[in-house]
Amino acid sequence: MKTAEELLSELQKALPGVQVSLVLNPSPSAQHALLVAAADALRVAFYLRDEAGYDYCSNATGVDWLDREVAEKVRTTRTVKKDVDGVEQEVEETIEQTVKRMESGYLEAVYHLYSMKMGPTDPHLPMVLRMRTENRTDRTELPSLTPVWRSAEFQEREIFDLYGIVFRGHRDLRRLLMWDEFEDHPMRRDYVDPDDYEYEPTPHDEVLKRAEAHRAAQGGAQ
Amino acid sequence: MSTSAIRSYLPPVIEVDAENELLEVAMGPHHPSTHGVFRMDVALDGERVVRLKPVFGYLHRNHEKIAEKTTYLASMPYTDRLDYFCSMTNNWAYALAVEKLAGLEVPERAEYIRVITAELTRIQNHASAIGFLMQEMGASGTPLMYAFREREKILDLFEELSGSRMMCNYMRFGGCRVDLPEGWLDRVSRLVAELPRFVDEMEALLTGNEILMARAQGVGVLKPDLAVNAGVTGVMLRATGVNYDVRKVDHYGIYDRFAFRVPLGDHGDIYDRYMLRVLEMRESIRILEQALPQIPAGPILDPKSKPRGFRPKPGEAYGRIEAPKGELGFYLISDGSGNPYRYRVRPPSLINLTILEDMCLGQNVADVVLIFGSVDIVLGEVDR
Amino acid sequence: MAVEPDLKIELGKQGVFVTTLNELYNWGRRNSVWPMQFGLACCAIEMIATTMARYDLARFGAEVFRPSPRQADLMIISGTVTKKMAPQVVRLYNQMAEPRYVIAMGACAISGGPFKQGYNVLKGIDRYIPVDVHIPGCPPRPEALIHAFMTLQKKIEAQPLTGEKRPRHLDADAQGEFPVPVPAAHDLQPPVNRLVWPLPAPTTASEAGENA
Amino acid sequence: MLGEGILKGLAETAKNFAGSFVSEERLTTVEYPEQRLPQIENTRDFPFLVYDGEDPMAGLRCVSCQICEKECPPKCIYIVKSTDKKPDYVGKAQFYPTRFDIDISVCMSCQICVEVCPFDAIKMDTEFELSTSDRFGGLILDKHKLAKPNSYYQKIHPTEAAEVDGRLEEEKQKLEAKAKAAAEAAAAKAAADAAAKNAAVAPEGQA
Repeated sequence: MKTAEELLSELQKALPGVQVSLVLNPSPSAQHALLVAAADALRVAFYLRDEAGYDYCSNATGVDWLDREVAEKVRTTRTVKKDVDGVEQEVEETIEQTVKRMESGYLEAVYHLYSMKMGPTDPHLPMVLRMRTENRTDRTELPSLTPVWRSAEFQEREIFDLYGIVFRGHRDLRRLLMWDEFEDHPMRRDYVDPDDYEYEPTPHDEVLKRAEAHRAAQGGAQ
Repeated sequence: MSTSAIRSYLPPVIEVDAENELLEVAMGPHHPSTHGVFRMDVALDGERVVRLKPVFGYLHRNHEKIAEKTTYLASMPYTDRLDYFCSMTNNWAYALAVEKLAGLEVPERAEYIRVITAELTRIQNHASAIGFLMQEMGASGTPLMYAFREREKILDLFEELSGSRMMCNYMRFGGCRVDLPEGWLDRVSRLVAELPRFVDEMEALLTGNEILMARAQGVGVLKPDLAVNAGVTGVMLRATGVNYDVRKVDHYGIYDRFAFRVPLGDHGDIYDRYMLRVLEMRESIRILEQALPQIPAGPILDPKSKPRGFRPKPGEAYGRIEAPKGELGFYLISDGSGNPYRYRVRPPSLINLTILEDMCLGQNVADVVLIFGSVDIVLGEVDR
Repeated sequence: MAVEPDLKIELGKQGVFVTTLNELYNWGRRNSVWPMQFGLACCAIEMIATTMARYDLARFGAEVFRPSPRQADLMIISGTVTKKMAPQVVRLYNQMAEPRYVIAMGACAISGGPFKQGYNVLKGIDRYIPVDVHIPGCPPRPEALIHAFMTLQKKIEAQPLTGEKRPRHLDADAQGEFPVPVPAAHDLQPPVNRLVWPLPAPTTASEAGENA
Repeated sequence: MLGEGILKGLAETAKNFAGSFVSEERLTTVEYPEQRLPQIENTRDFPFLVYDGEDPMAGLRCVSCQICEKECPPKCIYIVKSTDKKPDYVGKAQFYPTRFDIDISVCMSCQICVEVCPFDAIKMDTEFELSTSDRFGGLILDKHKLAKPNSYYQKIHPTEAAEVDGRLEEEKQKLEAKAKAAAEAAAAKAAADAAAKNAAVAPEGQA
């Protein structure tokens, strides 16, 4: 079985111009991933299925990455005039600054691929394929990989239902788990669930807060 | 990209005479044969199924959302309630994923205990699955009664070990919760010695039965290439003849140490699936016979594992095992805090249903119930 | 008129059996409670186990699980009621003929149980339909279901045929149809049926707002 | 021959039916409530609080550390910590719960509260006959209903209880030994101090 790095170079050779990059996984599992641009995803997926042998897509799921503030240390080098041993000299100085910036969040679709025809190999790591949407609100389209692996059919519907990623080219993209009239995407991390905190005999933490908020909303009488 | 390679695997469209009026039937969510709260919207042309849409979500209990709001350990009892027939294998799959994520080692004794409990789980799951399938075929009672009689014996052993009949909550990250109670292994050995007789009895009752053959052979046929592409796993996949068993492929646990075969089917129909379940029970008994005398003494938990304040380093892991229903996987993303950032269950039951429509189209409506029953699903896992 | 219990036992010893219409009627009812064949989740498996060889619910006259709500007297709500399923459960209950009884089996059916913080889980079916017996447990053992069954039988036995406490099927004014909740954009509408589920008095300090 | 398989199956059923008249092991039914299955030692149902001694409230082992409340997966435990302290079974002043409620209509019997409790104060009960028609009163157990004596614990889980008792006894002895050692040290120190004082005083006296 090829490692993610080998596969990356193979992909770049076989499909010139595709935007694929490596996402390293620092945990002991060492399951590294390939991040593929949405526009190239179908080409890469067909290559993986038909040429690289990944005929089995085991798992497809969504992940929600919120907007977050990243603090980065930026090194800038500049030339300053300084007094060295009584003589004014031009010295290069490096200053480290912490710069905060907002990184916009995105939704991610993750596919875990295996090969059935290659049979037992050791170690049997999954090939992880990732795609990212542009943002979390209005540009949440990704190409559907159901034409490549049918097993993604229900799982992509589930991602659409719970995360709100719209899969272009899916043959039947409807909500899978929630009812059709439902409007939210409940697995998103900023989802607030409906207020039914009427009777909470043993509340604490989050539940306590919600129960108190509920009581306040009901006028505090009940 | 070679153009010939672009093959998609979509269900066929059944041609219907324009004059025929289609009958739309909603089977479920309360239907005597749907294994719980599952719905199929079926369109019928006479007796023939021309369209079938499964509807899910009637048991969507937000397992993943709850798990992301709580600690790693607190999700362990929830995994029991995924596939509520097989809590031991669910525990194992989750523990395996966390062990991969955090790099924990499992002591040898715990590995043996895991194999023993998992194979017992497989036996009782397959026995019950056959019982329910026969129930749907109209064999009211008897096969299911026999299956549950044996199941009770296995549940007694689980209760002795873990304290609960169904919701064992027994495995921990890096091992198991408690050591075996005294005399437990002897009682398992005694049961394992009795089990072949039970399987023989089941086979005498069913395998040669003409009604079963007439209704099951050649019905609900699944082709191997479609099965692979649709991610079908477990008995469903092997009944089509594809040799893929995660126990053999992934070398997880200590399955390498035991000699056992992977039974394969030929036709991919309901009868093959029934037969494979029987054969897998026999193989499980073989594994148990080998594992029971070998079990070593020693610790049962990795000393690095702790119940409170468990925080794996950032990263992600996908761990999977061969559960009785198919490949059960857990995908975890850690952000270094005490709660998983993403917690995902790869439910074999849901993905095995992808091809339900393909199998049912063109068949009689009475067979839909049977085909559905042969997939062997549990709604707790389908909807989570 | 009712016969004194002591006299009844004494007469019974001498081979004379006395009964009242009320007792006879309730005896018949309590020994032929037919449950609906209706399983929701994990508890349904324990419910099936109860009807199987080892526990044998048939000993209580309840082995006939009816697939149709029209023929059933008892609804055992065995498992998690999700918000997607709740309208169907209420509809099935409405379709049952009086006298009808409900057992909420297991934590999920009573209160949402371990899944109660889920966005799609109803926090107890008693928000929409009246429940007669609650069985705690996750899942309750088969014996616990049998115990609940006996509790229900006692309840049926104690029902008078006339008066204030008479069963609903003998009360022409009793509520028959229960409103079926409608799935809406964020939650079920209405979230609770106030007629069946009066808000209980606060039981803990924080609920009463004492130490908030 | 067509029908052979069916006949074979029927013969199997008949064998089971006839066998149930002669063979004990084929009689699987346990006629609850008259008969009961033998109590399995590890069985767990709902948690209870262990107390030592006679008085349930004074003898509670719980020191209201609220770990179980935090770790409980479905969050069904509710504890209010006391503001004052009372002596525990070894005489050490500890907080106690003024309120300890468990909502058994939510409890999933997972035993995690027992696992994380550092004081062996909460254990699993085996009582399951709890069905009730009282939704709001019957299913919330307060600390009076939860408190059960150690002897009850020893009765339902003998092996586990023996181990716990042994451990607690050991700890108690360790503490006592420590206290004794501390007392001895203090006494010795006092004696030494006194001796030193005497020694310091003595020369003066002599002088």
